[in-house]
Amino acid sequence: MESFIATGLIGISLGTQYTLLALGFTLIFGILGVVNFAHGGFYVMGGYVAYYCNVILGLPYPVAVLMAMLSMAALGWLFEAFILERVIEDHQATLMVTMGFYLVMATAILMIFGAESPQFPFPVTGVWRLGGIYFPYANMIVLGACLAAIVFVYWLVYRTNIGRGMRAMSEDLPVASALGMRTKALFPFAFALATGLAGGTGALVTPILALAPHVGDSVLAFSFLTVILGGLGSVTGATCAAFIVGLIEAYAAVYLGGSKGALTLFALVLIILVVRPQGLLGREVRRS
Amino acid sequence: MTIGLGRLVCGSLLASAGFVGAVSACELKIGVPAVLSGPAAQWGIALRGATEFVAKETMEEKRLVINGVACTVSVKSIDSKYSAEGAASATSALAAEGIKVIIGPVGSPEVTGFKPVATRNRMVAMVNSFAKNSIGPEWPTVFHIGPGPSGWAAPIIDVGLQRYKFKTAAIVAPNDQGGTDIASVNADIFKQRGVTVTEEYYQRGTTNFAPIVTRIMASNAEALDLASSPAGDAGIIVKQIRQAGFTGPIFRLGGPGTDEIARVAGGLDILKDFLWYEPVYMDDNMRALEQKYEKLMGSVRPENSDFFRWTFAARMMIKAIQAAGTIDNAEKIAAAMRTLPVEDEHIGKGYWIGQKFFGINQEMSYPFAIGVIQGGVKQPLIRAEAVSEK
Amino acid sequence: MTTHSLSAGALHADRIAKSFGGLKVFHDVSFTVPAGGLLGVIGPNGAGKTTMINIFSGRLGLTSGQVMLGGTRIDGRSTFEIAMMGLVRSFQHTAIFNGHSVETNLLSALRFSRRDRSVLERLSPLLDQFGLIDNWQRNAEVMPYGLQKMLGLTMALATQPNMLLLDEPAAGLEKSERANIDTYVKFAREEFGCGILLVEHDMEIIKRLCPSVIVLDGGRLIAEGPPTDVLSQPHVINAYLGGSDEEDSDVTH
Amino acid sequence: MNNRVPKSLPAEIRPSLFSGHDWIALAIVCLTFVIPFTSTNPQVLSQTNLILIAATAALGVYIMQRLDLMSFAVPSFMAIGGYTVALLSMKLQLTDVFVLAAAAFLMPALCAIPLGALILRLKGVYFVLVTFVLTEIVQLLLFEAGPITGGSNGLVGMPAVKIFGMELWDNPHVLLTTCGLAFVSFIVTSVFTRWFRSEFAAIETNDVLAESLGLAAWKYKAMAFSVAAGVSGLAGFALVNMLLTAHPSSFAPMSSVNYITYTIVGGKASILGTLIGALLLVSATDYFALSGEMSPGLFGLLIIVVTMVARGGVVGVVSGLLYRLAGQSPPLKNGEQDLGVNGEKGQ
Repeated sequence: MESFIATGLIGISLGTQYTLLALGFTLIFGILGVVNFAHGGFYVMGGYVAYYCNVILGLPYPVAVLMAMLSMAALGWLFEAFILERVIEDHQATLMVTMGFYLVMATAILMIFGAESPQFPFPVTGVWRLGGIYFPYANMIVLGACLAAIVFVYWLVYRTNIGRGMRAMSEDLPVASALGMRTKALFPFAFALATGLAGGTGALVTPILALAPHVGDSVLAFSFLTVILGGLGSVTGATCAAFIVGLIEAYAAVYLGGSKGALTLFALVLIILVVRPQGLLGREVRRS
Repeated sequence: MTIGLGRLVCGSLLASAGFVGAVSACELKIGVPAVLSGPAAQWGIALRGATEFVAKETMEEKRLVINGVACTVSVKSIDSKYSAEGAASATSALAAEGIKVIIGPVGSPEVTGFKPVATRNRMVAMVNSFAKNSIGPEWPTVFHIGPGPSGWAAPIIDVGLQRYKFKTAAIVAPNDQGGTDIASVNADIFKQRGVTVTEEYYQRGTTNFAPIVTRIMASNAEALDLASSPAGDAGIIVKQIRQAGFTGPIFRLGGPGTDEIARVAGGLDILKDFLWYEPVYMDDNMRALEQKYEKLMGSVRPENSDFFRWTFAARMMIKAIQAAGTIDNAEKIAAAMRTLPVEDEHIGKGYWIGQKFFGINQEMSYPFAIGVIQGGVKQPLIRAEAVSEK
Repeated sequence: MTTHSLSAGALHADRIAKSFGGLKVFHDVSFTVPAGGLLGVIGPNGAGKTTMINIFSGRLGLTSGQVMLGGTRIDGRSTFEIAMMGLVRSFQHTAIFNGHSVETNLLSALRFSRRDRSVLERLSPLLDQFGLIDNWQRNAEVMPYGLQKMLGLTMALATQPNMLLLDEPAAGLEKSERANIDTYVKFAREEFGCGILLVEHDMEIIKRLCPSVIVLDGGRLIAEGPPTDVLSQPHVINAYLGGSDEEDSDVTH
Repeated sequence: MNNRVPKSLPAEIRPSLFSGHDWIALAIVCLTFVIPFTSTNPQVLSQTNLILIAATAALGVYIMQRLDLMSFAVPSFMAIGGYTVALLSMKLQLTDVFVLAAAAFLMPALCAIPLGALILRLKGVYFVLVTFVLTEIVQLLLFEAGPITGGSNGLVGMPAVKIFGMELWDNPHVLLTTCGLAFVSFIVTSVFTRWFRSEFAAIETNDVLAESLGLAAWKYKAMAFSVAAGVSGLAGFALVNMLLTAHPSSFAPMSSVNYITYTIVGGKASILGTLIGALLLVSATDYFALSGEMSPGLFGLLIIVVTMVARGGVVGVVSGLLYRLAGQSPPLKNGEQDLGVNGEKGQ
């Protein structure tokens, strides 16, 4: 029973991490119709920016996280406005461009920071324990940040004019532009919002796990899984799916073994896609 | 297309022209298929650094003289991408330049892709990889720079058993060749010593090891072996298993990288009780070698301590070439190598081994060291004698 | 196969009902289009007209009831099967193969329905009149909307159907172009003996062409008969006045 | 208006089966047969080998592009083909190249049928994602099915393949095998895609319309998926034959990105684009590998630049230029990229 609860807690921590990643990924897909292959790159780079600010420059950790978010938002804004925007009509071209950009980012990190992991500890250590059940304080903080991010994204998407504009665009771009929405300004903004989230996630999660140039690869695969499961473009779906993925991964890995966990997860997602292609909470398949 | 083909043909003509020129002037070109990108890049960087250093050393000190002419030595390194076909294509590219002498590659999949191509192109090579079939009678010109855990896991486990009491152990490794080969060897050695072992494998690319840690905790293991898990992964595993309340000793019977593991885990305190295989015993000799590198190359040596083993391997190759008196006949160089004693100016004497494990006596065995961290404090390395099969 | 086939016969909807989730869009609607006959369908937006065409053409399944084409039950079959049985639809918005010439478009229609080029010869007066021959090698996508629409309709006819489902053929056409629809419908009936179910908003066209219409409102059949009679019935007028503003959309749901 | 003389139907022009691009591509693949007999340079041999394998694998992407589907499943089917060959030659001592090639084609093609039934209903991004997940699953299965696939060690030590009882073992022979497999794949792909080009073009541009005209779209999708799988299987055979090893790392999920890149960067409109893309990018990868750590970044930069500058791929841009030089307008697309013509749709 204890290990069952412990596994549940692990699943929840995994879920928070995946939520933070999937929120940005799904925003970009929902609004721009773009599958962002570079998402993992923004995550890793956010981690390195935070590391640089916190460890090398000695800034306080929260400032470092903020810097990571802002710098990744800025980079995302530039990437969208100057590169992605030019091919936004053609979904295959956007795929190629984001894949290319990921390779460039990963290489840049490798060249600047080297291949080996630097020491980037989370400022809060310590673990809450109850018998065999434990939950590191760091994970609690990330859980808090995750909730804050969810609330923020909901507020932004459903309660502000910008959000209404973004949603209108995701429903019907020509109509939105006809209604005078400044799509050219909103696209980079939406993209920057998502990459900022990814950067912030990197800053929060890499000190708990590990920071190395290549850790973005698996982030991409899990963002894919989560978003497929939740339904592309659905914020609520992504949030639920992230926790489902986290829990399944945790329980499958604990009770079936490490590599079987991944297999279970992939197989499950494949089945869901076949049975319900729009995901758990997805809308009708978006015209792409 | 025609332009592309033209480029290829021209390139190859130029390459072969260069090769023809090379013979008369004695220009040795050493090929280095090294992983330079992705998670394993640090291994390749150590390999490349060592080979470049030995090339420069050989020239500066005129160590390679054939027919009275001091040879120039250059290094050509190509990214082998830690995959079978990456290594195969890198090796073919090296072959195209007429290169016959190879140092590398590092990883199991690379060596798998490398060997058929090297054999087809008659190359002599010093490879790494802990795979069970890294070398073998099928590949007579392929040598191994040093034993895998089959050679050194036993003495390290013995040190661990002296210091800590444990009857059960868990081994964690990635579920690919580089992981399973080593974990199974380690498991056998633990079992020989009466320790009950559970093996846990994870998918490469896993970022959060909490579920695997929970499994290990549930198995009531008293000791943990990280085997060949990449340093980054191993660091997270250590961090998370200590958070989960694991207090036993941790072994790292799969290669160097302790510094990186400590950085990722969050410091020596977290490692607490930790034992690992260190390729070399850091003594004055080794520090002299480090200084020599700095003086010659103008920078600090690559961080990964496999640098040392690659240096010994490259020097051995140069000696074999010198003894064979040819820079391009792989069979002759290999034959000469087999007759040479295993010895290096900095580390001293070693042995040829491998007959028992691989069926061919082409593995260099040098003294190594056992690293120990006890109670979060780094202890002096324990010098271990070279493993011998005699 | 004979072109004036009577064996394939009439299109008969028998108490068809359809709901999406809890939302019922059809309540036991029944009617018949006789072989070679012409029935108009009118109704306010959101009455379920396009949904009905989607059901007949096999894009949507039924909740209850059945659809018969001649003696064969067709609901639940796939679109191409139904098309091969002689029931072909047109689309409300331009439905052509973008980026291909007029010729390629028409040849594709022939190829997919396994007809030969002789059908094209028979269609040539129509093609000429619509101005499609003048644009024979032109990229259909960049032609004026009216031409694209007529091309789409002609493609449906090129498959030599027994029964045509026309989904608002006049929508989006200029007043001057609407006469083409009359020509088309007459040609299809006279030359090919085609039965037609004509969904249309343009009452002038309905009055000109249809001997008989049915009126749908909120998924119910509320009236049927000759257009002039039906349109003067008070509850039909009410339905139109009180009809929802929702666009009757082409979406599958 | 009605008084004018009625126009009659223009005469039918029967288009030839192959377009100019097809002929050029086939001729180039055919020409590679010369290389094993004239060159002994390992670099030329290996490079040609890699390019042909890459091009053959990318054909799997090309075929699915005819249906406007972007497939990440190529490595899965390559793995099925490659492992089939390795198992047949190691366990059953079947080494005849024709038998092995037939098996390498048929096995993946058969596996594709049930899979296709499951996933071909998906379109657009969903198809992309599901094929990506499929590749991940196949990769995991290769590891987990140890007794058959050799698990993480792969299957090592295949005997050399034979043609009419003659062993094909050295570098030129290996290339010869690859040339043969590539040639067969290019012929199969071009005949298949051109034979059914109206069907594919119709499904690509408007599958709903095509079905309403009586086209059984699923049949063509299933066929295309199956043939794409078969061709990928042949590429898997060539790769395994080159390495003499069937190893999971040869079929890594991320390698699908490469095959897609070859097709798109070369120009997805014609089979020539796939070949040119493979040629350019494999050469570029090889060239970049010399810059060590920088190589993935340079490759990424190249992808971005080509995608931004050369819409329609290298072949699309070059043939567009040639047409302009010749003062003609380019022919209507046969599945060529739609650059988004808006504003003509009325409403």
